[in-house]
Amino acid sequence: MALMPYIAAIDAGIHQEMRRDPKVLYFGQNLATTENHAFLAAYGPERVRVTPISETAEIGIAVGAAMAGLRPVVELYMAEFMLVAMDQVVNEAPRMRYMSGGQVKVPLVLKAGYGFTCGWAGQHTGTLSALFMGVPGLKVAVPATAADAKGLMASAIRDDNPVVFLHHYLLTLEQGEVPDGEYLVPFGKADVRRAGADVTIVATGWMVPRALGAAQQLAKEGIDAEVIDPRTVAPLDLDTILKSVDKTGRVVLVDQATRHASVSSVIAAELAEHGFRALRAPIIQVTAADTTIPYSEPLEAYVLPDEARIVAGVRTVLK
Amino acid sequence: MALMPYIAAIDAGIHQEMRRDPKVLYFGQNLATTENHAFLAAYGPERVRVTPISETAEIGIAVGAAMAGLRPVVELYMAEFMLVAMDQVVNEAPRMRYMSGGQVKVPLVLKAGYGFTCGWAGQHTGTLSALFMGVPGLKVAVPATAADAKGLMASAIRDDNPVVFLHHYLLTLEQGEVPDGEYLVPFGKADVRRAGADVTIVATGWMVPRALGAAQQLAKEGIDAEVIDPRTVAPLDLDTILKSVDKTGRVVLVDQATRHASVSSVIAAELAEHGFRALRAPIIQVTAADTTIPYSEPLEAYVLPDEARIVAGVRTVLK
Amino acid sequence: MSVQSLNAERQVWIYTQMLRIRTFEERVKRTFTDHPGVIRGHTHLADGAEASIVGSLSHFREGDAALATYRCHGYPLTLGSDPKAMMAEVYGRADGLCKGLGGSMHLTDVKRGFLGTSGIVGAGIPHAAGAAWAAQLRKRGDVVFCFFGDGASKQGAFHETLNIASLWKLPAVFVMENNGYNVVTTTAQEDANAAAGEPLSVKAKAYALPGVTVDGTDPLAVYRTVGEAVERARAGRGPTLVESKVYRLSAHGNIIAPPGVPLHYPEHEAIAVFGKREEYEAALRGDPVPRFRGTLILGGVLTSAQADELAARIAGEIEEAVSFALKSPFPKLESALEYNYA
Amino acid sequence: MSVQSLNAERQVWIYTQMLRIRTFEERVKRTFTDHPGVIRGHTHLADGAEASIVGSLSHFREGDAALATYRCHGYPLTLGSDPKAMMAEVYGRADGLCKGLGGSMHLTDVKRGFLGTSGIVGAGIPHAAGAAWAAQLRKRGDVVFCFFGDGASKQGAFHETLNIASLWKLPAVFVMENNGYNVVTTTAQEDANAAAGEPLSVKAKAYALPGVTVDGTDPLAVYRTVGEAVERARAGRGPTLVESKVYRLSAHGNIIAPPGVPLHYPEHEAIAVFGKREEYEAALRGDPVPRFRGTLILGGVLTSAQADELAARIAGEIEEAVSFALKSPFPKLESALEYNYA
Ligand SMILES: Cc1ncc(C[n+]2csc(CCOP(=O)(O)OP(=O)(O)O)c2C)c(N)n1
Ligand SMILES: Cc1ncc(C[n+]2csc(CCOP(=O)(O)OP(=O)(O)O)c2C)c(N)n1
Ligand SMILES: [Mg+2]
Ligand SMILES: [Mg+2]
Repeated sequence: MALMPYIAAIDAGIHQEMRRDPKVLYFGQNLATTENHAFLAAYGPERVRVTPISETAEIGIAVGAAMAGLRPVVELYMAEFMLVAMDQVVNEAPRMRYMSGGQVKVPLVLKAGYGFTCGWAGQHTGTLSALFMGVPGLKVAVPATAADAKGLMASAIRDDNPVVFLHHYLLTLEQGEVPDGEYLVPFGKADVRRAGADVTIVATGWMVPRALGAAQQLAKEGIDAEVIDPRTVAPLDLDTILKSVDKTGRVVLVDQATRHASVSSVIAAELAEHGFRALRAPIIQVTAADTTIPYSEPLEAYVLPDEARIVAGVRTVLK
Repeated sequence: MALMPYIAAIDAGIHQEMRRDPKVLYFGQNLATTENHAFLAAYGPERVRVTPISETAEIGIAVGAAMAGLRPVVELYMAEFMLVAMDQVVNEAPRMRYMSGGQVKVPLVLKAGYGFTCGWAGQHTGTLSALFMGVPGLKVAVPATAADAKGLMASAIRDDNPVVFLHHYLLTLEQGEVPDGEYLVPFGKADVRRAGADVTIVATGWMVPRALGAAQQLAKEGIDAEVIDPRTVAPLDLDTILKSVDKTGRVVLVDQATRHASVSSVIAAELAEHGFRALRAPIIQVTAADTTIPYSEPLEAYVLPDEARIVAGVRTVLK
Repeated sequence: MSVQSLNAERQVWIYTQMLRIRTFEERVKRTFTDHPGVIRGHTHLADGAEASIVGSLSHFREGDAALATYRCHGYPLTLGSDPKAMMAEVYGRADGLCKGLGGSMHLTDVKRGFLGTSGIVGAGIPHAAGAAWAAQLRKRGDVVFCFFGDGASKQGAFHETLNIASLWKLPAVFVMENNGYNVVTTTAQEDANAAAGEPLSVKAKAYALPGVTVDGTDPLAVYRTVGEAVERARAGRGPTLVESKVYRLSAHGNIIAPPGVPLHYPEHEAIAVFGKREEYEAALRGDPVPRFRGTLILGGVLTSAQADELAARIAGEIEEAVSFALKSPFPKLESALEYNYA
Repeated sequence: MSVQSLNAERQVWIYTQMLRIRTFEERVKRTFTDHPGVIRGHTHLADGAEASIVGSLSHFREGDAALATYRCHGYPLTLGSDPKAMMAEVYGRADGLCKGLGGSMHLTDVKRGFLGTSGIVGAGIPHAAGAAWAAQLRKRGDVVFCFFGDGASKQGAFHETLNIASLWKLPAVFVMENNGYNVVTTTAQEDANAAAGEPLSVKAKAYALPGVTVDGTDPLAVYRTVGEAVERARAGRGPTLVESKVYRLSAHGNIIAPPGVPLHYPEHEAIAVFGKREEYEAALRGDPVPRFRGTLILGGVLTSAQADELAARIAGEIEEAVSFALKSPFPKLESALEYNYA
């Protein structure tokens, strides 16, 4: 175990796999432009390259390289930059295997930060996980801790399918204990971050610490909240959530996205079908307000979900 | 009233607005390449233009033209082609007004067909409405009848906001009665296509006739289904759906999309919060199987929602 | 293989492949009338581009790869794919090249180096560059052939990819089949170079690449031009943009219609839309397949009897493919759910 | 206004705007140390590009429009926007140009013809073309100025838009501010023309457009070159690609960090990343603002005392903007929910 920031843990996951498998590539904009770059120095210019500002080509090249047997990791910085190349993400990478009748596989990782709500305003702050989660053939990881960041990145690289790896920008410097040596976190296994009996809170990314904070507040009032972090939203570990709801009968779903573009909607819909008998209260979603993110600090805080709103959500379902 | 195919009704809506307002433009690929083209002949090359295969520029040009006071309608043919320009659709058009503090408006219509499940295989057949519906600033229309096609297109053109107008390809030649003269269908008003007391079925696009067919079948067994077509999914008329659920207590949501990329999930989530007290059974979603669409005919039919599955869904909620 | 070594046998091979493509495509087209409903969705034929396809791929060797678009029947056929499996795929059958999941637009035959196609215009161009990166790392002089249309050069993907391919000296040959049309739009209506009377190979200048234009109806000219590009790529000197001027002899594709409406191939847009019958007829007179037949016969490489025999053999081969495909069962329903994930 | 008519007054106007931009940008930068936490997110400064911005926009007339990127402070300032409202926007205040909703990256001032900016590289280029279509329809000779970086020319949006603009003869001038860097990547590392030692204006050939390269640190050279492009556009002869070579004198932007970490401007990448202090110092020696001051003084257009006085006046103006912005309240919370829909 070593204490390290989330961002270093992601790097550790990439290093782990690049050392192990010479087929892993790492490339993207504004990396490896000098020889001092850690990845370039370690693996050389054949496997580590800087690209122009050309996301469509970058991701498309990853698709082709993967089809030809390599395992590319594309550094995209911000999830929004995938939008200019969305066809490659949702209509090329995850379709090629299927349309070829299983002849090719497309193992690649699209690494992108998201949710950078600290003054980045309208175009750089989105929580886009739901855009990707419903696409057959595509997997989506959303680590909330340093350990998960390392382990999910490593698993993403080893996965034989395209993976969108979304790290939360506001967690960048959050420290966490990270297992040394080879470490993998499986896809499709939610983590019960806090066990509890009275209410189930589901959250991802930066919302996980908010949910844990809310649970702590609620504990003072004798309300025992279970906090579940799905860690990957495709595949989505519904079993763990359903099991929790069986126990608690009450759910609050937290999502930094706007409500109609949220993972929480998808989870709510699954619970409304498969967990209905256990539910003893409406499923409350705590999401961002239905707006583009404003620049100004107090306004930004105003539109985002926070501990107080999560606590309020829990109070509602306990009524 | 005149009987006309869905596709002609859309054209009628565009004509209605182009005649009325010289600021309306219509452009896209493979249209107006000869002088015989109806729109080109009627409105001239200043307002009607063919474009190269350049969706990013096409939609981006629409954004800029709208900011400069025009009302562009972009012909995109297939919804998937918007994916290469997704940034313009979800991160430019609907953000410019907000980020400018309300200085500009961006009235434009992105007209695209979807759901062409008749052998178009993996990349041309998607039901993408859910990709757009959660983006603040963007509106999304999904007409299911010829009359709605005309009226919603006209309203889309008159709307001062960017609108994604998704017409269902399989409805192209479906005939319907369409009001003559100026005709507008308001956004955010669901249509109760069949009144019923026992169960609420919500469906859009090509799923509407499937749902009505299912309702007819069920009627023979004495089951009285209400069928609601939201007509626009952003804004979404939850009131009408909630009112119906208040009455029936049971819901089946039908969506041609895959389950985790569906509008039905969003509706289910809203009902699980706001309609919970009225619900007497789990909310059943009848969606496409979680797969890229196959080419081969029986396989394609196998993965799509159909009347039988809707009927089965209703039986489940009535159990 | 250098241009010099294009011996008689190889010339006959080229003609054979051209004729196989033509015969296959004509047979596909006839399916719409002979067996209505068997082909679904959108099918795009390569008739007219045979010389370009075969002239290019005559440089293909083991380890190379090719990628293309929805207009993809010609390439795998040239590379040795089984026409039975190809036709079965076009018919959506269990024995199809892609198990009936891909259809006409998405033929793939990895064993023969045909890595795949995209139905989204331009989207396959970066895929080819990615495969070329893999080839570069293998250090065996492997090359990737990237085929796309003139219209595709108006997509951002073309621009972004050629810049990177040039920078990284990727071993790729970008063959733009300029057939003068994007569906019902002429090249001059949508391309600024064409509108200015310039060849589309001029675009290579924006990427500091060699750009050449070749008569794509002449297989030997294509053979030479693409051959130089392939040599350059194998030698590690980077990619080339080849504009290969062809004329498609069928309409863009069959009509686009919802289920229930019988599909068919309309007349070529030059006639049906622009009323320029002379343009189409001039193209027909330059039809590369009979023209190359004539060249070979005149050159004494092939006798007219041998050519007829070849045509009969190929007709039989393709007829067999049709019978095979028609007899092949539909895939098992559950197979629709396989292959989403590896 | 033709080049001849650039009288003394107009030259002084150009210098004044250049100095206002410089002073504004330096003041913005100082906010990071003087008032930590007041500026959030990512701020990009235009210092170094003043001559290019003002030389270009000196041709701007009523009815014209300009669009740019996140590096957008210079344009509205030149076009007459109130620096108080601009600074208030950068500080996220209620009196901001965009009511605090947009911030530094998204300055917009429609009244002055500054239609907007996109923070997505390349995305604003088609917006400008769209505005140019509107200008074309108005038939009043209006022109649209489209500003973007060298890096943006690697986006598909650049390629697609220039082709259409050329085809449609849109009245637009595409000014590429080539500052040699995309963040920490040099142009030669990401651009095939640059890697081959060619100017980036060569790219215009792919669109059958005039492409010219100009020294963007010389306001009179920019004035002339952009002037010709503007005349061409006003006359209905179509767009021009102008590569304006500048050097940004600050780092790409302030550091990127989560909340809680104090933001600051790092050293320029030439020094901080590449260790090429000479490159940076050479650029500093060529700094367009003092250089143009020298030109004007030497040319007798301005005395040194007048220049000092001007500097003092401008310093006061910008200081006032800072005080105003600091005093401006935060927007009302509910205003965060307005303006999503018209
Ligand atoms: C991004 C995108 N836009 C539009 C289409 C629709 N489309 C399919 S083929 C085609 C024409 C392509 O023309 P070209 O590249 O010249 O190839 P050709 O068909 O002539 O061989 C178009 C517009 C598409 N498939 N993808
Ligand atoms: C599509 C996209 N990709 C990446 C980025 C991140 N990014 C912001 S500015 C920038 C550099 C742009 O360089 P250039 O166009 O030369 O403009 P400059 O900043 O030098 O003025 C990058 C890569 C972005 N905003 N959008
Ligand atoms: Mg073509
Ligand atoms: Mg730059």
